[in-house]
Amino acid sequence: MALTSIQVIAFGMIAEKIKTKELVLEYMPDTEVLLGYLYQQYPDLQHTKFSIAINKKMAVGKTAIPVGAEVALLPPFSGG
Amino acid sequence: MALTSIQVIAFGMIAEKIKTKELVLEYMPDTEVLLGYLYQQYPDLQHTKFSIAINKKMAVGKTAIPVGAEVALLPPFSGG
Amino acid sequence: METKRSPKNIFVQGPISPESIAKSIANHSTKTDIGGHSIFLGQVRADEKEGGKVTAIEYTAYEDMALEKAFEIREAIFAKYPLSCMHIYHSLGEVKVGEICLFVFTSSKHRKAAIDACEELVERIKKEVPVWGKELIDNDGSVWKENL
Amino acid sequence: METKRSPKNIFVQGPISPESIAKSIANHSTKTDIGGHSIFLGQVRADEKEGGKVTAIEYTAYEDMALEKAFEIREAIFAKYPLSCMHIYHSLGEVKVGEICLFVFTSSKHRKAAIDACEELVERIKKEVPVWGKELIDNDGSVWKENL
Repeated sequence: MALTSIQVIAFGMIAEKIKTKELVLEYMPDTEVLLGYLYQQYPDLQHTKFSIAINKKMAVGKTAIPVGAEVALLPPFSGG
Repeated sequence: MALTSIQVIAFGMIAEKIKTKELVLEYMPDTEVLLGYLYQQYPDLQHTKFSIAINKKMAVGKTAIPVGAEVALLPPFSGG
Repeated sequence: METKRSPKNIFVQGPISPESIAKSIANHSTKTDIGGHSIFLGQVRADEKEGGKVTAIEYTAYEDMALEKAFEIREAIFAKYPLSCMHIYHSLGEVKVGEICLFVFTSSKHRKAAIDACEELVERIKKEVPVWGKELIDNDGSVWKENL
Repeated sequence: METKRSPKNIFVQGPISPESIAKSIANHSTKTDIGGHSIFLGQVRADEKEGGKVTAIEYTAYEDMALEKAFEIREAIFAKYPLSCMHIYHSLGEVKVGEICLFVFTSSKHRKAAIDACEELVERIKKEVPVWGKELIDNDGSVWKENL
């Protein structure tokens, strides 16, 4: 994976909606730019509740995406 | 057991202190008279916490003892 | 003749085995409206006492009254919480250190009822059911337990 | 190099068996400072859904993050309550109706800490650990669960 790309993994209902568990995208500086791209590319996600984790930590609001970060799209949890 | 007698059963520490699990006493009309007798007969009980149950119900304060009742002397519970 | 639901036995001679707990859990797999189980287990501790260490607890009970009281508590908890199942087991006789002496088990559709009911059951059993534990000490002495 | 305690695995493939729960309980008999165990078990319900009935739940997780999160919760609960032991097991893959998918187990000297810690653990696991359950319906459909 090039340092100028960004790896996005998706789970549960989000993986179903975007029809893949993994995306490799051009680098994006923060979660707002990423969301803009996702909503454009997968309009269905606009009506779907999900969170973004960066390097396994929940990102709240606009959050910078470090180069080489692992970005995850997480629908509401339903363990237990 | 004659109708004019009263059966008293004792448990745990109380049975140990009065050195028996069962007493048959002359009929007594209420728990105050019974306590008076017990404190007289077994002075050790004056310094021991216990409750009285009449026909398997806890007796609170001065309580009448029905003829033929089962009277029990119960030290503090310690199940579990 | 009076007809009424009669008290279930709650007493087990000696310790409660982990296998009997597993069996009790497995028995609920056919109850497919259950979403959560809450279990409390009392275990005998090797407490330090004056003169030695606890090696076992010897349990006795006013059995008739204990079963009536357990039944009364059971009915009250069933009335208060939407439970599917409730089970209470208490040891009588000797239970050694590290062994289980109390097994309280509640089940419900959603977790909250099972969890709250289990906690309340444990508190009420300890407070209201006439059972006594005598701690046996390794110097051959003994101490009567008292619940806090 | 950073040294730190590393996350323990909490995941079990398929259902959690009553036998493994019994084994886990039995393993604590040597810990003679324990006076109370609190256990929560999640069981898969045969809920009615549009179009049919739930027959199983298929669990997936963001495993690396889930283990980190479970570890973080574990450390926080250990810091908050005087516990002797804490165990968390969660199923991955298919768990059929009536089977156990979550096993949370806390132990302490006195009952209160074990009971309170167990309840808090269950709440935090459901809310914070990235696990997803897909309810499989008997008409071959499916519904993503959402924790309340």
